Amino acid sequence: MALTKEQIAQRIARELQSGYYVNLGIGIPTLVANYIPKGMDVVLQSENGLLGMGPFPTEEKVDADLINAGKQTITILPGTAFFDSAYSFGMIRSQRIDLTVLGAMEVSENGDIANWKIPGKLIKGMGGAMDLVASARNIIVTMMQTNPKGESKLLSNCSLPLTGKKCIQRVLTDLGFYIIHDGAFHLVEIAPGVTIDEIKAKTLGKLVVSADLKTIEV
Amino acid sequence: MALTKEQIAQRIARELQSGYYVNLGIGIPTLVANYIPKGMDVVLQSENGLLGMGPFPTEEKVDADLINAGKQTITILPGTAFFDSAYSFGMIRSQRIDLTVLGAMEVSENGDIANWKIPGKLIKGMGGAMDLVASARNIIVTMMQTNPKGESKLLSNCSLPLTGKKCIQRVLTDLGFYIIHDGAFHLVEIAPGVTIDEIKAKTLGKLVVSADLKTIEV
Amino acid sequence: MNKVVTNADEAVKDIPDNAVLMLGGFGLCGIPENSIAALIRKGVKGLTCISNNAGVDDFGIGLMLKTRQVKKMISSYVGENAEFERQLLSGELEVELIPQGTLATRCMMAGYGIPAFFTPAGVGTEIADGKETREFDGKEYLMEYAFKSDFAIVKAWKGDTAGNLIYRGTARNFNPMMAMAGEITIVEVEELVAEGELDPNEIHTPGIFVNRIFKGEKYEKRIEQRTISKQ
Amino acid sequence: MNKVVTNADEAVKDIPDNAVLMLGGFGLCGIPENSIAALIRKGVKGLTCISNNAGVDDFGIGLMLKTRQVKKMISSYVGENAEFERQLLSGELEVELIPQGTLATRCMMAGYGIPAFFTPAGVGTEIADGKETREFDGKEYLMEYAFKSDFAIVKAWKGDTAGNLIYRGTARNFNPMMAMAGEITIVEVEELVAEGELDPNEIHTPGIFVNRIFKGEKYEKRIEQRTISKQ
Repeated sequence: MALTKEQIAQRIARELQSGYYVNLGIGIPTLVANYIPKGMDVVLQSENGLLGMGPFPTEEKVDADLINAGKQTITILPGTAFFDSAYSFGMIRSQRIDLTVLGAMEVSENGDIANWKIPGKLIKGMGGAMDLVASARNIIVTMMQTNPKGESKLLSNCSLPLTGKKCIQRVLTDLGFYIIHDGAFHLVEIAPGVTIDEIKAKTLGKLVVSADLKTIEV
Repeated sequence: MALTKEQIAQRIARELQSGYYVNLGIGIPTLVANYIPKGMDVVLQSENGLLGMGPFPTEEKVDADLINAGKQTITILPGTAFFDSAYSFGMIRSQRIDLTVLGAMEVSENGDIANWKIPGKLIKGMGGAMDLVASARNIIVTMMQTNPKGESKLLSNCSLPLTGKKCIQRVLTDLGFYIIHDGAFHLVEIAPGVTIDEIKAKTLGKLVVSADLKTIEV
Repeated sequence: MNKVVTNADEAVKDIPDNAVLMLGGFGLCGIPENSIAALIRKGVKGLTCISNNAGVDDFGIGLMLKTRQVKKMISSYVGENAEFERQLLSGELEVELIPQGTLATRCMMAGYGIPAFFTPAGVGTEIADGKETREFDGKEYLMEYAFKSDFAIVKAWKGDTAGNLIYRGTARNFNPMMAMAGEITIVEVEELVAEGELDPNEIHTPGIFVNRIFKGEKYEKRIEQRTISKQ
Repeated sequence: MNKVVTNADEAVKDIPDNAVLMLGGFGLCGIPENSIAALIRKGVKGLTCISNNAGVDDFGIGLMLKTRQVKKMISSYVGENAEFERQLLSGELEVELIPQGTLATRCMMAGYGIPAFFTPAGVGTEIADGKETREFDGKEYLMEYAFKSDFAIVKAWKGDTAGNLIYRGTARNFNPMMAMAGEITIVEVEELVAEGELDPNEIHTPGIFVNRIFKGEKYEKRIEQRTISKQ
């Protein structure tokens, strides 16, 4: 069985460590916040200018001056700090973020990523994605393994315009967890009930199945 | 009669305009603060991190966390803002300071300035002088026209290591006020009682006496 | 040092057609609402707007798109705006997309008097086309330039008459860098106080960067994605 | 997020001989007094110190010069220190002088992840020797690099247990940039409070840059040039 979005978020949450500063992108990555283990000290950064993001507000606590990078209303936690956008990307570029989680349209076997532009479709912009992928040293890309047409999103070369080049080392899809090195997707964990044949059929880039392949606990 | 240090400071103060942000260097430039016309709105910047510097404190108001770039204890005025050193030199480089006044050891006829280092003597460092001379668009250099040995400090070429190249347009000495352009010191104002012969004798760089030479009012 | 002007119309009155403007805000958060309204009343045309986003159809810069006052947007993300899409597809509007960190830093560097700097954002992508690249410590970087702008229009929370500013929450975003980067900087605030009322330790933007300041008549503070907690 | 260590000795205990340190402060204002005392107790040697000044004979970095712990100073101004002069003239001490704005900006760029930038300071002087120059808009600039340092040691006024910092007055100076630039950042504060006690709008340095924080045992806050008004 392919992982659900919630199961993907849960698996990523297991990568968290106490003391981590984390940047979660829009979409599935945002869900990771729901699975931070109780008592674990993790601080969420939002690149529009805060550290210490809390949950969405109740109706009474909505404040137009408090939003996240997805423009959603949010709350803050004790210890929050606000700063400007240049400072925010300063801390991103100087690699103070311990874990960055973001979505993608395509990832290639050499770590290229495409997630901002589809030729022929309306372009909305890259936002902070190019800064994040070029700067962060610990990124997990999360996405479905195939697009709605059933085509693999793990490719030899990205077909879409790149967001970043040779910058992705880890990809978690609904089917498996891959480490990218030496020009190949190394499958290190597989979703329960998914077969290696299915993985092979849905991976266009070079695939290496790890000798000690584990099953993702759900 | 050559101008006194106080008269030099008074003459410079006549260059102030309401609304000016001003950076005054150590020595004679500091005295300019004493001659800001009453009611004129001038804000003093100190490059160690404040705008809105006030007079020296009374004994009871001394605060170790409030010093100027000369490391002297100071007070602040209503409207003061503190900032860090990088930000401070940011505003200097982006030319927000309307007038910068600093001392010098030598100035050359093409606007070079030397004021930080004497070979063979102990070097203390340039502090913020190189940033200031390279950045400010409106600088007045003030100094005695000759050194203690009676040698001119207005030269064809500086003999001392430079602080900045081709960056000085105006020099006020105890003898005269000079505008530097086209490779010459243009004497535009002369101290009362000083003769052009004395100026000539004490200027080694190319000298042009302005057609409408004025006497400095003291 | 009195930088106060009577209102938004006074503040923007000399902005000419074809000016390059910086406009603060992230989404609809921390945008200079009153100045945008004044620009629309003034009807100035052919504007180039450097702003992280382009507003929504009926708020923010979106209002200036509707009135066809904008020739070019320089932004990192321009979704959520149907009129924008229409003008872009019809060729009425030019758009230059820039990574968000690069956009913020190019504003900052203008304020810091640094003409160019190096960033890894966009290396190996179409953003790098025609740009100088350079390796430092084995990593590749692009050379990017400080922005130039004729006017920066920003929104702060509190300001004093000398132009010292304090921002609030995530409404800070691009405002402090843009405030430093305008040839002329115009600021609107929710609260305008006398010099000496703001704690000098708490000031985010010193007045030296501010040319004009006024208290905005009213703030709608539209929320783009009102998201409420389930419990 | 708890970054608190018990005291200065604990905070500096793993600083090895020959480390590159950044030390905050301008003159004797805003210097990490307690950490300097701990470095002297520890007796670590061969240090390279990036600091705007080198203290005076009996305070600040001057104390570490007396104990011969400093191999090299990287500063903008090093006057007011007789022992410093002696060591410099005898060749025991190396000194690299850097324009103050360049020094501050090289610290800042380290924190901003920008490896190199352009500044006009020092063009045409001996500071430019061996450096790349480049013209932008008809003006010449030097290319300067971000600093690297093993430890940054800074002093703030108030801090919380998560390392969020607020500075006071002109004791801010180099501290905020250095706090961003250390491979490990050590902070001493006059007041240490719980998370949530500091207003998030007023924080100058967010805790993400801080590795260790402690409350300094005592602050002498020596004044270098006590200057009193005549009236």
